[in-house]
Amino acid sequence: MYRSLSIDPDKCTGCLQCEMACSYEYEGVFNPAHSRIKVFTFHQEGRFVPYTCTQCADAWCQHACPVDAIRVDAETGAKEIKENLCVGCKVCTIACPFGTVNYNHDRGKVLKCDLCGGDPACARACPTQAITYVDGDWAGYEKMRAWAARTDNATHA
Amino acid sequence: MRHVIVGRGPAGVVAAETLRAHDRASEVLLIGDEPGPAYSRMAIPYLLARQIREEGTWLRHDTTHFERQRVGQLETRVEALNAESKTLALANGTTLDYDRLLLATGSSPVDPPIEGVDLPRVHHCWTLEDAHHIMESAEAGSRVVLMGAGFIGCIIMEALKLRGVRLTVVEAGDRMVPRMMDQVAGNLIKQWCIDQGIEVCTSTRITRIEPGDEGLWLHCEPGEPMQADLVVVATGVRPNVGFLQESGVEIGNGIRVDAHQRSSVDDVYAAGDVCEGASWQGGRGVHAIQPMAVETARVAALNMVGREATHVGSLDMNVLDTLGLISVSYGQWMGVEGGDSASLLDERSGRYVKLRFDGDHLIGGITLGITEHVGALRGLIQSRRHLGVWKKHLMENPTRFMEAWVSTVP
Amino acid sequence: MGWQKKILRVNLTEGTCISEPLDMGWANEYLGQRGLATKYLVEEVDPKVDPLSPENKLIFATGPLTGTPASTGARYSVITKGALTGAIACSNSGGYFGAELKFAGWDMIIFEGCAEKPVYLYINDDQAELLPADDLWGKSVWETDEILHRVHQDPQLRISAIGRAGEKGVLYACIVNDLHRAAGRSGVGAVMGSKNLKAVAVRGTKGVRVADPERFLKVVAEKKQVLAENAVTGQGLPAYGTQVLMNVINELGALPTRNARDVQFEGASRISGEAMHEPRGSEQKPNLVTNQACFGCTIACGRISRIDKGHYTVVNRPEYWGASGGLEYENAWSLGADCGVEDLDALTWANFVCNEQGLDPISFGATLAAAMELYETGVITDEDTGGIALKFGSAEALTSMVQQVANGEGFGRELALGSRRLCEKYGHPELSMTVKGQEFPAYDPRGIQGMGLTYATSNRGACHLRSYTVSSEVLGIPEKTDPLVTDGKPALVKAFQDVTATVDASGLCLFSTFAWSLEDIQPQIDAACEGDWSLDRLLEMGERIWNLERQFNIAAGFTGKDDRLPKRLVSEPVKSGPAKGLVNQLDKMLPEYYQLRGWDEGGVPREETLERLGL
Amino acid sequence: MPVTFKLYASLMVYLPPEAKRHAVTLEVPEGTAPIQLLERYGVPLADVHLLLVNGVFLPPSQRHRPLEAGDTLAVWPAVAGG
Repeated sequence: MYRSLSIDPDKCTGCLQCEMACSYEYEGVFNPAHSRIKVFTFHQEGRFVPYTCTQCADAWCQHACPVDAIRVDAETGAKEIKENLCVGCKVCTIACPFGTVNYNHDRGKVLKCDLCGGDPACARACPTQAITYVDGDWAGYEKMRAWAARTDNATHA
Repeated sequence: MRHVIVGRGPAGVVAAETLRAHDRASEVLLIGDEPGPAYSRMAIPYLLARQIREEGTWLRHDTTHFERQRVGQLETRVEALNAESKTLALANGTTLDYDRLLLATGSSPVDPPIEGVDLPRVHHCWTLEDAHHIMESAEAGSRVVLMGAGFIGCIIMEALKLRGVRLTVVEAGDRMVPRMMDQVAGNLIKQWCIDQGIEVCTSTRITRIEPGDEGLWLHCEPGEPMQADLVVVATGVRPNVGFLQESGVEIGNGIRVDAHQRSSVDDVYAAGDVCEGASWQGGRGVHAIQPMAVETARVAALNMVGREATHVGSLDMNVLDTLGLISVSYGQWMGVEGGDSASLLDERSGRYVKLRFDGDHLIGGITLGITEHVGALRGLIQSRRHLGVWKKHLMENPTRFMEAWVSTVP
Repeated sequence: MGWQKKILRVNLTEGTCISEPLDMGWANEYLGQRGLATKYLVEEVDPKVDPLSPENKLIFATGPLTGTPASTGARYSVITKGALTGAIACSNSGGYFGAELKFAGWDMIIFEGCAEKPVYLYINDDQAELLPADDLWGKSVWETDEILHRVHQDPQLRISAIGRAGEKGVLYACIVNDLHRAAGRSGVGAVMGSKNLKAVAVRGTKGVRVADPERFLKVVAEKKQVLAENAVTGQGLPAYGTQVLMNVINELGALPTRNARDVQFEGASRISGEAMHEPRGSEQKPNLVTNQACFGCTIACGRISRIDKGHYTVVNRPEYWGASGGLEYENAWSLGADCGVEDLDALTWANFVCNEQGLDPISFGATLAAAMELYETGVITDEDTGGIALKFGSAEALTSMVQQVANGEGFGRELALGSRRLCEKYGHPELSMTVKGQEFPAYDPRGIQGMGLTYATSNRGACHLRSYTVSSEVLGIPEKTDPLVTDGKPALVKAFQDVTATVDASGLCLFSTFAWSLEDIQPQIDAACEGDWSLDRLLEMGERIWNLERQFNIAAGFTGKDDRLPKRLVSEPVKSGPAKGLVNQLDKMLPEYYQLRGWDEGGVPREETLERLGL
Repeated sequence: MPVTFKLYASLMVYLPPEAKRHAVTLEVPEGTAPIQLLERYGVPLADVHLLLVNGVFLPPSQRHRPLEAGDTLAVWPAVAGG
């Protein structure tokens, strides 16, 4: 079983350390605009929800990619963008129903969470354990998988 | 058991892989009529723009991929299907038996019914071969006329522009990408293209192309004739079903399939651009788009190996990058009767968002200049999420769709 | 690096937005934010100008650590000549706006002149433009925030704006960013309003770089750990926020109550941080919904509160039912104890309105407290107040007056002048609890002697955030001193003042210093910024900033005579608590303080002092 | 002798049930010291940071000093504000 990111919004304070860590990991600059994890603020409810790719088993983004630029990392199970192959067509950005694959104008490529090769920077940077990297049998992850399945076009038996 | 797949586009390749993943034993054979490795038409514009080389268009980059998957490949054309005998007549004169057959033959460009479309230097932009022709003629400074500002026309446009050509786009419809964008968005894209130095003529038809001393002459209605060194025709496509004339397979606008991607004939399935299946919003249609091609292929393949899978209808979705202005459309962006609509327009910065609702469901939308988290629109539409209080929030500010999505995640 | 090395100069009169390089010579002397922007202001603005005239400038400034993962690196400051005080104003705010400005590629924005018609500044990375704000004028901060998000179709836009208070020239109007973080004091919002500048909306996608990323990340991780392991920053502040002080300061007999007539408030526990956790009202839910961090902050002391739906302030007003920025200690004190009001939800609502309309709750509450004393002593009457009984303890008076001030109506127009002008107008200047025209905050200097010197010498008028000696005198950070004695306080105040100036200049939050000393901060600055930023250099820089601010004020016409406390604090002994019988002994501290500062008897920096500091 | 015992913030959980808000009035033997009250109610000494007797700070070294009748002992964990 792969390990996965576990997110507990109740513990999030909205500090965005995760976004800085992610963007630094990705491009060597502190730049939340290019973070692959995003914290959404529900101001009226006083709620902060970090959100990123669930690395779904049957990945829409991967299937939709016309040039084979999204690959599964054998060790982490992460769906990774191969930047040398990505042509920037953005089909994956509309195919992913979670809205977690985004286009980076500066690079002309898409970006998504790749679990940092098995040591996610966001989880390391999170001061409140709202984001942790846990064994894959974490129930919440399965819940998100189930959620993913519900949005599926093709319901498998 | 022998699975035969006709067509080596994304649908054919994904189907072959899905078959193999769920059936280690059977023979899987992939037939295509173009030379070289399986490639993606979606990538051709990037080849034209010199952003990638030909390998960059390949659907699978590992040259031993199909071998390792034990997927056989055959380069030939299928001339006819005999469903009774479960055989295919091939262009090389032989026949091929199948146990289960997937038709993923895609579509081909349609020529407008005008004089001169068969002249040299008038090309489609559909195959790698077409791309090579275009690359030969479309050099810096050359005059290029692009016929058709639909989705395909528009994705080629940037590539041509990047090659430094003097580009004129002629579209018969009253706006750019009329099947994907409403009037507001289509006009914004048009203005954007004009600002980028492209001449755009909408509501204009090319009536005749004739050779001249210095290139081609294109006669327009309305307007003066224009001169071109190269004409690229992108006026639409239609499913490749010609070889099925006598087969008994029911054809509508494409091969008619049920929710399991089965055609009207036993053991014959269809997927991708060639099939006419259920639409997400009800009714039927041909959904010639990349994400639906691979999803229908997966469903078809699963059923072919005896795993029941259902395709609950194709949701239209498109993303287009016209010289840096990115537009997205989903589902029923044109709306339904009695449904609410919310939109925001900022002409100055080229931003636009429009959401369409049916009750408190999102059923479609358009964004222009907004790329962050657009996939969530698909999530909201496809999960038929009850928006509850978020309906009101989205009516007030439709850009908040990602929040609407995240807020309803458990 | 750390800096973006770029300034946006916005001339509101001309309607121009021009990029210019940051003066790195000055950056090396003043680091950033409070220090560097003060240098620009001093160089560019005649200290004698009318704060509300086009000749005054308004600077939004970040520090080199703003927008980096250095914990608490969220801060930006607004520097100008204060509308309330006429002294140098530097109001510091957290939230997300400062970091976003940095991500867009700017260290600071200098606004000059005055727009003919209302405008707002829209910044999208390099692109900066002034856009018409006619439709926004008259709108609250919250409405403005909502409209600009919609107009620019960008949920990620960060907005800093004035509300109606700033437009109407309330002299303690503030500038509010991210809905409820504020550059609060000295009337910086009134200056913004006088320039017809409604808002600044920023979106930045360029990011921030530091000089030595590897060293920086290592030291930042270490120092975050220090904050996490410290009981105050790791546990106390996230759980109770600054509001935990309400009971402490009350118990200590240093909680100014009813315009500082008393120093203990019988209702303190009902408006305390602990009370915010208790279920109450018709919903039986606590006032506190959650804590919130500012950008990059691993402490997360911010309060997010909700008003009980059955409370009189919000019945039939669902627009106030959602969660929003809750009470901090200062606000709970000013709106609560100082006005004698102990209705937690009424205070929360008044606080919401202060955020919504851009009012400094400290000055508003303290001004109302002064008015209440004027009312109770019969100096002002129902005729003046439009029939509203301004009695100490009246929640209704509080909640109706906050609206009147924000809307520029009725007696609110008088309260909008601030406590000093109000009391002078009614012939009782001694009832104004102000220094240099600014209302003092939530520590009575008779019970905490060092705070008397802090208030008296603060360059922006009475303020706790210029040398928070409460840390030492009450909380024992870094070490405990006796709050009731004056011995050692001048040195303590000077040391706190200088360190605070350095912390402010860096872009970090002062609250980090509950766990960090300058020794913890120095390596973070040193790794982020080019050059060698030694501890000595940083300390000297703090002193340089302090003296530069002092020089501005002297040039503006302030003298040592303005370093004084309200008469009540130095002449009326307190009636209860440990400090019973005491007054603040400012006169015992001030001469020693001047001497330690290298200033003459009149409080003017001596030549040799200025020379030593390179001024 | 009567003394008032107050616990605040995270220490409130150690107050006896009869306490109102933060405070309880207790009858204790003469000579009772703050440290004994803290121990009696199980307040973890490591968490005791700010200890005021009648509003006056009591340094850790003096926690053994007996209280007097009518004294108020107020105790906080490490806190700060601003």
